[in-house]
This record gives sequence, C-alpha cells and structure tokens, in this order.
Amino acid sequence: MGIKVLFFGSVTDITIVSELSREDCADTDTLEKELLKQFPALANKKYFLALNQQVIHENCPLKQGDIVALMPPFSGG
Amino acid sequence: MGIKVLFFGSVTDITIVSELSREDCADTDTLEKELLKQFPALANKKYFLALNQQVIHENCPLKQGDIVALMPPFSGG
Amino acid sequence: MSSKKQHSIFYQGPIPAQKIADDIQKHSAKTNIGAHSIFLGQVRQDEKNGEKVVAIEYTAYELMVEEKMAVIREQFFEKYALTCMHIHHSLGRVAVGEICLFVFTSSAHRRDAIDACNEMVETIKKELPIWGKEICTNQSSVWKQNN
Amino acid sequence: MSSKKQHSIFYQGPIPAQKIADDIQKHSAKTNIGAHSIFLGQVRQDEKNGEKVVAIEYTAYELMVEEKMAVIREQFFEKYALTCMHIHHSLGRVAVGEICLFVFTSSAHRRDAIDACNEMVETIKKELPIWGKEICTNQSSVWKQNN
Repeated sequence: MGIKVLFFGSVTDITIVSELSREDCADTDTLEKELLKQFPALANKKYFLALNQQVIHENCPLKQGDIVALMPPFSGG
Repeated sequence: MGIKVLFFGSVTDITIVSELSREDCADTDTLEKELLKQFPALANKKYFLALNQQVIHENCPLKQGDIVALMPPFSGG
Repeated sequence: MSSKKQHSIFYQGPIPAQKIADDIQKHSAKTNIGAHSIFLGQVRQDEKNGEKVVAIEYTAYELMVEEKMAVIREQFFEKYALTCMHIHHSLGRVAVGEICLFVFTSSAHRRDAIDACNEMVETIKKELPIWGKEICTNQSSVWKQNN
Repeated sequence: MSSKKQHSIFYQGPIPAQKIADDIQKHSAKTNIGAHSIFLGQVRQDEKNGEKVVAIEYTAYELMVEEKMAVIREQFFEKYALTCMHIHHSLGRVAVGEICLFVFTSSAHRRDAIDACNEMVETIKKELPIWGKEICTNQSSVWKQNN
C-alpha cells in the first residue's frame, strides 16, 4: 500500500501533481529529502507537514499506509 | 396647541391612556407634579423624561407644541 | 441601496427569514464587500411566574427612535469602515421562535462588520426607546427587562 | 437538527442566500434560542498585479478539515453555551459577490452566540487546511493569503 504524499495549494504549482506514492520510506526527513531532489523549487517554499492529518514539527517514522501532506499556509474563509 | 404628554411601556399600566394634552404648563417639574397628582402610582415608578425626543435630567421650561414623554427603562431587542 | 439612507427601522410583526435572504442577495452587487455580520434576536420561550411566554408585544417611541438612529448611524459610519448597515426591529406581536431584531453590517474586511454589529446590538438595547411586553399562556403579561 | 451532529462543512460552489434563509427558518422550532449570530464571507473584487479578481477557487485537505472540525466543535460547545453551530465553506469556484463562508451560531443569550461566531471565523482562517486561489480577469491567478 506504500506511503501516500499529498500536495496542496501553492505547493502544487511546483509539483504539478496533487498526489504521489512512495513504495517505502523510513521517516519524514528522508521523504522530504527525496521530494526536494524531485522538486528542487520546494526548497524556497514555506509549507507544513501533516502525517495522517496531524501537523508534525519533527522527524517521524513512516509505515505502510501513512499519508503525508505538504501544506502551505492556510487561506480559507 | 398645548403640551402633549406621551406614556410608554409599563407607565401605561398606571396611566391607562398612552397620551394626554395640557393646555399650558410652565416647566417639566410642574408637569410632573400635576401628573403625580393625577396618577399617584407614578411615584413608585422608575422612568425617564424626554422633551421633544431628547432625554432630560433637569427641569426645563415648556412652550406650546412641546412633547414630553414618560419612558420606563428600555427593553427592545 | 445607499448605505447611509435613513428609513424606519420598524417592521410590523416578525421579520421573515425570507427578508434576510433577500437582503443578503441584494449585496452581491456590492463587490467591495468581503464580510457580512448578522445578529438576529429570536423570541425565547421563557417562563414568567410559572407561565410560559408565547409572544412579545413591542411598542416604541417611534419618532425618538428615528431621531436617535440617525445620530447613531452617523457615529457608526465614522467609527467603522462600513459598506452598509441595515437595522430592523419588530413592532407589535412576535411569537416565540420568530425573529424580532435583524442587524446587518457589511465591510471590506471582517473586523469592521463584526465589531459594528456587536456594538449596534448593545446600542439598540440600551439607547432606543422600545419596550417589550412578554405575553404568557394564561394571557398574563410581564414587561421585559434588558440586562 | 442535532446540534453536535458532524457532517461535512463543505459546500460545492457558492452558498446561496436561500440556504441561509432556510437554515434560519429551521431554528424557529427551537424555542430556547434567543440569539443568532451569523458571519458571511463574500468574495471581494480585489486587484492583484493590476488585474481584477473575478473569483476564488477553493481547495482543501478535506479529511483533515473534518477531523479538525470535530475537535474544534467539541471545544466550542464546552466553552460556549450554544444551542447549535453550523459551518459551511465553499469548495471550487466562487465568483465575486458570492458567499464562500457561512458561520451560524445560536444560544439562549446573545454573548455566547456572538463570541462563538467571532472566534469560529478566526479559527477557520487559522486552523483549517483550506486554500483559496484568486482568479483574475486575464486568467492569471494568485494564491490568497490570510492576514
């Protein structure tokens, strides 16, 4: 089932796709490094990470079925 | 044209009428004394006076055409 | 639709929900608006001396209300960056569950509409010569008191 | 009509004024309500890089919004004496002049409805993963920023 990565808002201007899958990944730091390699423009982008719908502020281990989201600052309302 | 006296809210429970006219009256203090004679229960009633739609806190001279209102505390909304 | 036009705030009987919808709809043409704030007063089924309230009957010193509102309206448009402000208060009988007060403010940014709406509700209750008489199931009545 | 029932806050496209009227009307049966507070967000015709905004396109991390709203809703019902609270946010395209946010709180006494409504508007803008993209006359677009 792998790890699902979701992109939102202005992050999708960089990634073009709104979603991709990784077979496997040890933790969120590793995932971010891989994403930066794939989408170098993310380096200049302000965004938060959410793991399974919870905002995270430090490295978290990943397991099969996890969902990681890259979210720029919210602008609802 | 005289002086018009208006009664509002719970004051009308005492006066029954909502309006009356005085031929003539020197000032609001005199008017109040006359009204208290006519409606003694007003003595125990909390109310404000308005002269020509302006709340007044002291004695004011009256002239023909003036409108005096006896208003209990407001309870709109 | 002029924002500062003065007309009577009084509405005979309850204010229909449909009027609220129509008033909101009218503002879609005002494209500088970003926020609307609305307060609605609804007649609550209180108990007075063991009897249930079934309606409130509103009376007012209408001329004085209009004169005061003209001044208050000017003050609000000076204090807040409002696009428009509409106020409607019922006169006569309003049954439990029906709307008796409708305050509607609009502005480009939300703080003006919200703050003006809040302050207007307090101002109406404190400053306007309007009286409510709560009518109970047994036909008894109690003059409403604002807190 | 259960006050704490959770259902999606999302509404596809603009929120019609008629829906607001219908929602208000439904509350006339709740006779313990004395006050309703409503906030409406309307898409404003801003200018971005000299181009007029014609619409905002909203997207959201819907699953996360629903999970967050369930928690926020519980917190609000603990903090405020609310009879009910209804929140609707548009997804997709909302043109200038149309309604994109509808917050509706009700309570016996006015302070609870008013304070909860105000706080909810701020909470929605700060806490919910929703994004607005302003679409301009020349088809250019700018990601909206909340202040």
